[in-house]
Amino acid sequence: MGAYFSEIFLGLKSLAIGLGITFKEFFKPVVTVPYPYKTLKMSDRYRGHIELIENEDGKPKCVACGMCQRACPSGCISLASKSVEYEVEVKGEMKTKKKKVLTKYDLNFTTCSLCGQCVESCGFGAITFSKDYNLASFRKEDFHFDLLNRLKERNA
Amino acid sequence: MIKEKMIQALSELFPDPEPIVEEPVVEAAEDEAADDGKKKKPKKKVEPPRVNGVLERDHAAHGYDIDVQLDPGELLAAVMIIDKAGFFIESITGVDWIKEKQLESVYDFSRYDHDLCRIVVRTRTPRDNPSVPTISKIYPGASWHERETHDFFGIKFEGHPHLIPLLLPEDADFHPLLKDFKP
Amino acid sequence: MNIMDQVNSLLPGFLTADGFAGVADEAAGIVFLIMLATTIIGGIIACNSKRLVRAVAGLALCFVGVAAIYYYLNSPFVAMMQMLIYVGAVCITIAFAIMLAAPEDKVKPGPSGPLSGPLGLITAGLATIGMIGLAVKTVFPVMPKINMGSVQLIGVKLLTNYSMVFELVSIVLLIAILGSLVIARHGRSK
Amino acid sequence: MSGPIHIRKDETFTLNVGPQHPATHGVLRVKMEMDGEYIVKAETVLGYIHRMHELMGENRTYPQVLPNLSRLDYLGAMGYTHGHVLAIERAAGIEVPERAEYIRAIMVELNRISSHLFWFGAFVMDLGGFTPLMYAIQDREHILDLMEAVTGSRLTYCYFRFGGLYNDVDDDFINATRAVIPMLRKSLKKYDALVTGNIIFRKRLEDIGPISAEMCRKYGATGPVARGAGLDFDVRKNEPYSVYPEFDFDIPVYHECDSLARYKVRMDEMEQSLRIIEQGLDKLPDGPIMPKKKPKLIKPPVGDYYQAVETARGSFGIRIVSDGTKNAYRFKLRSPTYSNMSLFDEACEGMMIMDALAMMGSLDLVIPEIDR
Amino acid sequence: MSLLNLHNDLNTYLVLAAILFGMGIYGLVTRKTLVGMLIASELVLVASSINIMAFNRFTAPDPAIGQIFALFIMAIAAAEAAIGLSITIAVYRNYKSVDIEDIVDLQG
Amino acid sequence: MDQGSLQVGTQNVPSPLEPIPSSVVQFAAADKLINLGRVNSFWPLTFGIACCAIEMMATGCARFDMSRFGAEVFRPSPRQADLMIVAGTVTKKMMPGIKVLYDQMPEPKWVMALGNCAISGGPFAFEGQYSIVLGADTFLPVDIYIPGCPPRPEALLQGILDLENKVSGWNRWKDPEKA
Amino acid sequence: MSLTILNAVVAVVAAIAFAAANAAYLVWAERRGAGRIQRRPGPNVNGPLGLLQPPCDGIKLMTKQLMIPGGADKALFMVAPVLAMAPAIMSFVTIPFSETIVAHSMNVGVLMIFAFASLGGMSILLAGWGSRNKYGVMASVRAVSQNISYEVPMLITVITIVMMAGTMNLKELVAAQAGGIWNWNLIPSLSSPLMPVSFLIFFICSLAETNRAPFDLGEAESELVAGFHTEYGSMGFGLFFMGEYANIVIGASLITILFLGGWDCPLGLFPGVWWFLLKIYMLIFSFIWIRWTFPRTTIYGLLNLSWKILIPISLFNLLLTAGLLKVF
Repeated sequence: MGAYFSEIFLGLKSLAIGLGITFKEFFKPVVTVPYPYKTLKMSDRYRGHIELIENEDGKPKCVACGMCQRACPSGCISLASKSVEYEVEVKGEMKTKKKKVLTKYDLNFTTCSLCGQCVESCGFGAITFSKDYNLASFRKEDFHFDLLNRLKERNA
Repeated sequence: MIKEKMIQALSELFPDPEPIVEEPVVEAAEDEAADDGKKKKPKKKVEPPRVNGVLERDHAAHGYDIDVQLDPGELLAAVMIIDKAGFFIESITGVDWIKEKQLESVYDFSRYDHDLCRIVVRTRTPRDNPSVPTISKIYPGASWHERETHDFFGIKFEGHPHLIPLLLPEDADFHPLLKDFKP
Repeated sequence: MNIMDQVNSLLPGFLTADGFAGVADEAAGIVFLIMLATTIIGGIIACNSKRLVRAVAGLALCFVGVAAIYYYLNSPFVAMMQMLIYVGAVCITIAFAIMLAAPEDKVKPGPSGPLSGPLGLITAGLATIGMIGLAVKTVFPVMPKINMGSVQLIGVKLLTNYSMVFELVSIVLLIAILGSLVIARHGRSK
Repeated sequence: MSGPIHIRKDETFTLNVGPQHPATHGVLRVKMEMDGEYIVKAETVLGYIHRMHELMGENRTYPQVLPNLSRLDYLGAMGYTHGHVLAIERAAGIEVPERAEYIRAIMVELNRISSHLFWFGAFVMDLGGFTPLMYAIQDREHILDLMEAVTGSRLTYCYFRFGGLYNDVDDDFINATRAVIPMLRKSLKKYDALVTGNIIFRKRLEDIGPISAEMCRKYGATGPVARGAGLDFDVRKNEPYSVYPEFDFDIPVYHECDSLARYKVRMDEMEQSLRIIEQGLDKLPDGPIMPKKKPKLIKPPVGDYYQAVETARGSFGIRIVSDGTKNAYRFKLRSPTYSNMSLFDEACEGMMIMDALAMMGSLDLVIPEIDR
Repeated sequence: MSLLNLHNDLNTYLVLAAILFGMGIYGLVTRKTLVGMLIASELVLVASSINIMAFNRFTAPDPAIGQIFALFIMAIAAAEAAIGLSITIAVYRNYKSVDIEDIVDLQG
Repeated sequence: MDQGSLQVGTQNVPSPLEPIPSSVVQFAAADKLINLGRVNSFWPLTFGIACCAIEMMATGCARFDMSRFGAEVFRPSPRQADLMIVAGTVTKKMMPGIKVLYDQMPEPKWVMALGNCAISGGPFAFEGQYSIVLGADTFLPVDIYIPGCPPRPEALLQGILDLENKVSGWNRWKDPEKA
Repeated sequence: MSLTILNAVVAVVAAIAFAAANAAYLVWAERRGAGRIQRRPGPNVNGPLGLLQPPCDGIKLMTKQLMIPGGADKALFMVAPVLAMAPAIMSFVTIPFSETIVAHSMNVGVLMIFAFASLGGMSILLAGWGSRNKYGVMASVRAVSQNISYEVPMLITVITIVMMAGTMNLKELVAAQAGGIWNWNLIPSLSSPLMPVSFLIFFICSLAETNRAPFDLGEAESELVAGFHTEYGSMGFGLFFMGEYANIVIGASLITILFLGGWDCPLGLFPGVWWFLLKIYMLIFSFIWIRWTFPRTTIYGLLNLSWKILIPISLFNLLLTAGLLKVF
């Protein structure tokens, strides 16, 4: 009989403790970040989709070596390049040299897994993570990024 | 130590002389290779064909202690010994040795106590008619592992009560982890 | 204080009239007719529906109507008990039994099917007509309404004049509970 | 043993729990043969989120598989990646700098806490209490913030590399972590008062869902399930790896074998993980986070390698059969929940459905990890 | 007599009770399952209750007796329902049917 | 998003931008009111498949709090849900189930593909893959896509805001930076 | 037609309006309250304080497609939600909000509320069975067995109070408690020292009767998907929702009338009806508070609580009160 009543009493006490905790929480300030009225700042290392980095004269740093393409686990990077001859002054005389120039750098963001291996594998520091975090669209084609174009738009 | 005891007990399954094979030379060489950096010795890749028997392995290099290879017929006896010694079943899987035209099913057993000992039991069956006795009567937990192995490799576990696809769709008739699998 | 009084006075005053007590006779008649219809429709569903669950629903409807009719017979207490016991207990028990015992409604015609319908109709019809005739033909000495049915009186009578019956009924109920437990309780031994 | 369900004609009916059901935490289906509220027989049907990680492991090079391991178990991603990198490092013989190992351990333990917090919330939600989930996820957000600042993502980190780490931690992280630890301790006390002591909660878990030690052994259950059955088994102690021998921590073991024991094991584990993190932050040595010679192309020598680690859900094993090329010949993932879930069919027989689902919650399921 | 004044007439109630009684009889005859018959018998009981209540209201000198009777009938009906249903369930357990024609063992 | 983007879709399924099934009342003002009512109470189906479901739950919880837009009432039963959030990889074994769930939802209903897996199979679309469906839009009329692996909770909220805009043409909030 | 009919019609319409408005805004209050307990704002952007949220939900629910699952019993499926809503509204008719504000004061008012409440069980059963869903049937069986077993201690407690007051009229019950806070039934008196326990029992029972957490087994989301209204979408679901909240208001009113002195004001600052409303909304807040604090009980835990704890204690209280009433 004693156990019966003590169980009831202890049970009620535990319920009261629980109610007390939630009651205290009731008066604490809310922790919500009211997106879109207020937004969080993305950390420096935040990994969004990748972006090309430009060099001093606004051209992409990329030399089209294709390392990122090979490192990518899901094959979402496709790039194309063409050889461009250019003249450079070496020891006073003009020489023509060949150089690969990036003509296309497409990112199919819909298969990307954001692992960051492309950025890591790039020996030239030509790509970086963007800070875009709130993408949404009605068409999935919107996520096939033409990074060269984006670079141009950014510079413009 | 449980390791010695188990080697003793499992060796009795192999009445042939010299059940405990020395660790193959190639393994040692590999360990050295691993030790002194990343120099590869591709010529040493040819491993002598494994014979049935009990093999003691270095835990630090391989992650397990005893490596038993046996015929499918001896499997149940070996598993019973392991069961009696208080091991738990860790996993069952298969390997497709397409060059040797064999399918290997691999059983991992380990212990709950601090006497570290992981036993790997392997058995090979011909690739065209793979069939291994089920151990789900001894370890009920093997049931799912065997079904999964059946899914992926098509190894038939004789006597399994419910050998239908587990992870694949219920009407699946393909075995994706076979090396000649094309979707 | 004053403001609150004013706000209070803004509350709809018509709510304060003491409800149905003053409702005109016509309205009471209309409601009575509706309830009569409810009872009969409920009864028809209850005895005619192919699906048993619908029959129970009809029975519940019928009982609600009967409760209203009791209300018109000056006994709100019995009316409420009718709802509480018949709808809240008996109907739900029957529905439970249907769920337990007849997972699928069987609509198969039985071997004695073709005759039992007309036969039943004739029997029931004869009984009904006979009773109606009897009721209408006989002249009952109608006495004037005495009171609106007092709960207190029922209580007093139950515990004085009819206390023996009261006790017997409680014993019957007790035995019924025990008996049904004994009959129905077996099986799940886990 | 899960046999086929033969439908008996009398009084039982089949109930399909799942594939979409709030209690299954994903897409798991349990075919239950019910007698009223009692389960006569249950058969689990898997494969609704089977994505074939093992075949991917064979088709892709070793580094390319790295992101997969985070998708395997999205709640405790670090622990699984840890197993993978340790296995490859064992196979290919790559040395790991000490600092990297310490950071790995800290990260894994942080992730273990966040995983347990999520489990705690989801478990109480299974039992019908919604508010603890909110508190737990709010606490988890603090941990995710810490980890996001270092790794750059919230859930699927892909932070470990063969031989080291993707990038180093800074003082901000260390200070922030030190600040979060006392806050988490306080929260754990709050959960204890709010949930563990609650009479309704205890009534629902005490002596419910018994899983004995013998049953664990027969089914190969590990992790908190085994520890709740009185088995003192934790890969971190039994088969020490990484820098865990350097830490002083206890393995919580309960002998009651019921759902409450499994619950308590996890709650105590969070406390122990906090201890490990504190020690790790104290002991964190200076130095590089990648070996001097960064391994470029990983080709482990021919052989068969196994590595077990203790993840948030139990002993995760990874078997790599290498043929000396840059792809694995066989890439086997031994996931702990797979074994833990396999005993559900037998354990839930004769239970009421709500108790069975509470027991399922106490197994801490992550379905993609079962289906792989 | 006005339609709206029906509720002040004893005959209304008696006719209603007769109709309900008839329905109950009809149900009892035509229903083939135990539960269905139980439902029908509840109708019969309710019909008799209405009769008693009506006489109580219109003819009895003491308006409490009829109500007490109605209450007793309710109690009996509840007991009947409980017993009847437990029998139904017991029968169902043994015969896997509540169809009265399947319960042949009771035919002696 | 203007209606002009209707023609650009490349999927075989009927375009997700079909007009919402109109109700009994056809008047423009009433329609507008109804649409406003609908967009302010998207009740999502409790339906998580994989990783993205965790972020979906995180969105529902205190820090991001979907409930501000009246969208936190996660209904476990498809009959009461308006918005199906396909959060995770869709496998071939699961696809019929999702289709059934979608069919069980009463009109009007919307589908959101959350995460790369639901958009196109994501990182699991590789050579030799036999098990997954390459995107939820192969069998469902997806209304809005949210990329990421997994997307951040803010992205999910942004998706809901965009969907509100799409359904009712009403803008809850204009980004002052973009304006 | 006379004015009195108008009165009756207006009374019923007012009851419906009151019930509907309460149901809608209690949902809002519940969501906001839950949000606060969980340290988030809850629906707050639709209109000031999110007050436009209930109309939005209502519009949406009303304009959703009406779906009747295949194999369902159409008639029962359609009738059940109405049956859930109607008795709740009928019960409002007899609840006195103050001395004067009552639609119809019955001398068996308490009984009437219980009689109509018992119809609710029928509606749940029909909903579960009619929708032909296994989860629905299981949930409805659970909910009904719960309702029945909690009606017993509830009625016993009510009998105790009726015994003390000597009336079943709700108005008179309140009048018996008039005259100050020490006269309330909540406060133990000489003839009934266990009244706070009775209050607790009645409170628990009304939680269970209204299918509120922690007794919401009928719609246990984590086990039975959505319980008996699994198959209900659009307005059918809306009606169930409204019925549930209307029942909550009735439960709170009944507690107020039986234990907290109805419109009796402890301080007398403002008129009775406001006190009444204040009391019931305080009680409703505690319902919400409890719901968002506790996990759900099991079905057997629930029945054990009723049969092993609540019924014996309430019976003991009944006997004790009866004895003490004779003595004093």
